[in-house]
Amino acid sequence: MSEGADFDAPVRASPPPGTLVLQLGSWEGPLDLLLTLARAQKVDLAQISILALVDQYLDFIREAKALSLELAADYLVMAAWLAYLKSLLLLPKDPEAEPDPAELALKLQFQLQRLEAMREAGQALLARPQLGWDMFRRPNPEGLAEDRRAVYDCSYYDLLSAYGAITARRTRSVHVVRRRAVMALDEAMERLEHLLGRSLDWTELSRFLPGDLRDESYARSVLASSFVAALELTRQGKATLSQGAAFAPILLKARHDG
Amino acid sequence: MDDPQDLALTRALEAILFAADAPLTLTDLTRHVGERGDLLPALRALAASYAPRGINLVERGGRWQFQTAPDLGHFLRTARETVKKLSRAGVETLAVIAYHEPVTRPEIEDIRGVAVSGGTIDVLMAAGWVRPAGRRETPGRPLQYATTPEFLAHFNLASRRDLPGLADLKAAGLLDREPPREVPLPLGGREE
Amino acid sequence: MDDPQDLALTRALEAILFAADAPLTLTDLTRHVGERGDLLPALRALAASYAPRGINLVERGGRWQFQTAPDLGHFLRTARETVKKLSRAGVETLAVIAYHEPVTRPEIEDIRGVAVSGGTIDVLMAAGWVRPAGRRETPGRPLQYATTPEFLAHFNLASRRDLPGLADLKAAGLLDREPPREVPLPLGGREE
Repeated sequence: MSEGADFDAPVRASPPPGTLVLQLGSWEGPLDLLLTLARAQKVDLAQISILALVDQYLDFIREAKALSLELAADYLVMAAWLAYLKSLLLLPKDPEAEPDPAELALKLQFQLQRLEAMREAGQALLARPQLGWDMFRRPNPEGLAEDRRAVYDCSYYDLLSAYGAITARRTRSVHVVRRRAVMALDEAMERLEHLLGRSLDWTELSRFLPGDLRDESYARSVLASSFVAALELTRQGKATLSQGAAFAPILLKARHDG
Repeated sequence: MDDPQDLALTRALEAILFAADAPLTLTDLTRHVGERGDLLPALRALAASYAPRGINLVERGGRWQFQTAPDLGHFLRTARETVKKLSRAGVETLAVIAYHEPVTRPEIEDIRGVAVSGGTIDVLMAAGWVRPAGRRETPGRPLQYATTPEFLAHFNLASRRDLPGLADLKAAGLLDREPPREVPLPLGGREE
Repeated sequence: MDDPQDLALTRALEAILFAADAPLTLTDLTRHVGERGDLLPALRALAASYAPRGINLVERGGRWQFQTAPDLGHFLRTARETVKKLSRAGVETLAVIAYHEPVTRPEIEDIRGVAVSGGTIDVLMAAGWVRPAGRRETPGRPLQYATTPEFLAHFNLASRRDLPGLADLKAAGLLDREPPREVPLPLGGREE
């Protein structure tokens, strides 16, 4: 490509009749241009003369005007490659040549055929009936509903054991009271008053307690309740309390006023 | 429909009605197919030819439309069932309702010793096992709950009398079970 | 369709396909009608019974759908219906993907002899006709592209086998990646 000066030349006002309109922008790349040139040979691509095609392409690039550089790069690379291919093809046949020029030419021919096939396929697709133009679907189908229904899993055993658990929870609280048995204050007062009625002398409080207190926590409860009962009876004026010293035995006797 | 002329008109009407986004009047249809005389006989013949199918052509208030046959609605829904385990609170509440129905929510809370969230009863109602059963004629007129026939069916019970009594539960060892993992909150506490 | 059993199934399939808002696979249909053995014969019989009508039942890429007959489009197009025109590059790229799928972008560029702008494939994907179809297990693991069932549905193709001229192109070796080696080259033979 030595005609660099031509790139700055003004665009031809009108092309001479019978020539291609030379505007690179109207091709989808060099292969497209090559294919267009090949179609101009008006023969089956399988029969095409690669040498003639190379010459046409190189002529075209030489003639091309208004070549913007970024657009031109691909075309120039192709031109260089074609010039190289042409030189290989014109040299005397060398069986050792690598790459084999015949194979390169074959590949170019294949590419052209394949591109043309895809072009025609695209047109054949567009010629088919199309949805939204030829065929229509229902515009507002009701759609198929999918109910996401939760199914709850609960076995009969789950149900009964739950009720068992609730019942057990409620009855357990009664057990608790029984196990931690206490002598209630009323009971202690009733008992103490009853026993005191017969004893007119000072008597140790501990002697009023039941004799067989094996359960230690119950014994403590009895002692505490009886002590409080003794205080209460004294307050009510039904008994008199006495203690010689701190931690000495507590003495108790009935009081009979009037 | 043997006459090619008729067939062409019928096919056009079919396609127009199928692709329409609303039911069409005779005027609408005429605008689409052009002036072709009375469309009514063609529409009636078309409707008759669709009558045994799963799609029907029907006229409603002078407007024509295709719709699915009314007896096939159940095919248009699929139930994707997801199995959920009833929560412990749910099972217990269900058990209390079953044993004590009709029972009010405060009573359920009293028996369970735990506050019952509204969601728990909602779930039992959604499952179809519990229903509201009138109001108790006491101050505040609280709503009562009871079980449903589906409840009996689900647990394969002929009637509520088939529920084992406390003695049966005890005999079956169901009263001696370990305390539940969920520690009951004092009344007034909140469930999960 | 004389067997009442068959008729019931056929009617159900009709209603389901009519109401569906997207083409349905055999799996979708089975979910709605329940397990009834092979649905394909029933669908084929149904499609045959609709073939002469203005509504057709068609299979497109393994999905079944009702649509209007392709020759009736002129009754249905409204003035505001404008088809988005695909660019020349778009049409060509679509053809390359359809006939060569799965195909990588460098392969598309090699076939078209020009760099494919990102926008071209985007437009095809936005139209729902092209989808990424995994990576090629070669160095660089390039992404591959393929067409979708919607592409087949749009161009009224039952399957890729119905692509126009596919068999001929295949036989001519034009869908291969490399030129057929055994073809004799008419090198420069026709120079004037």
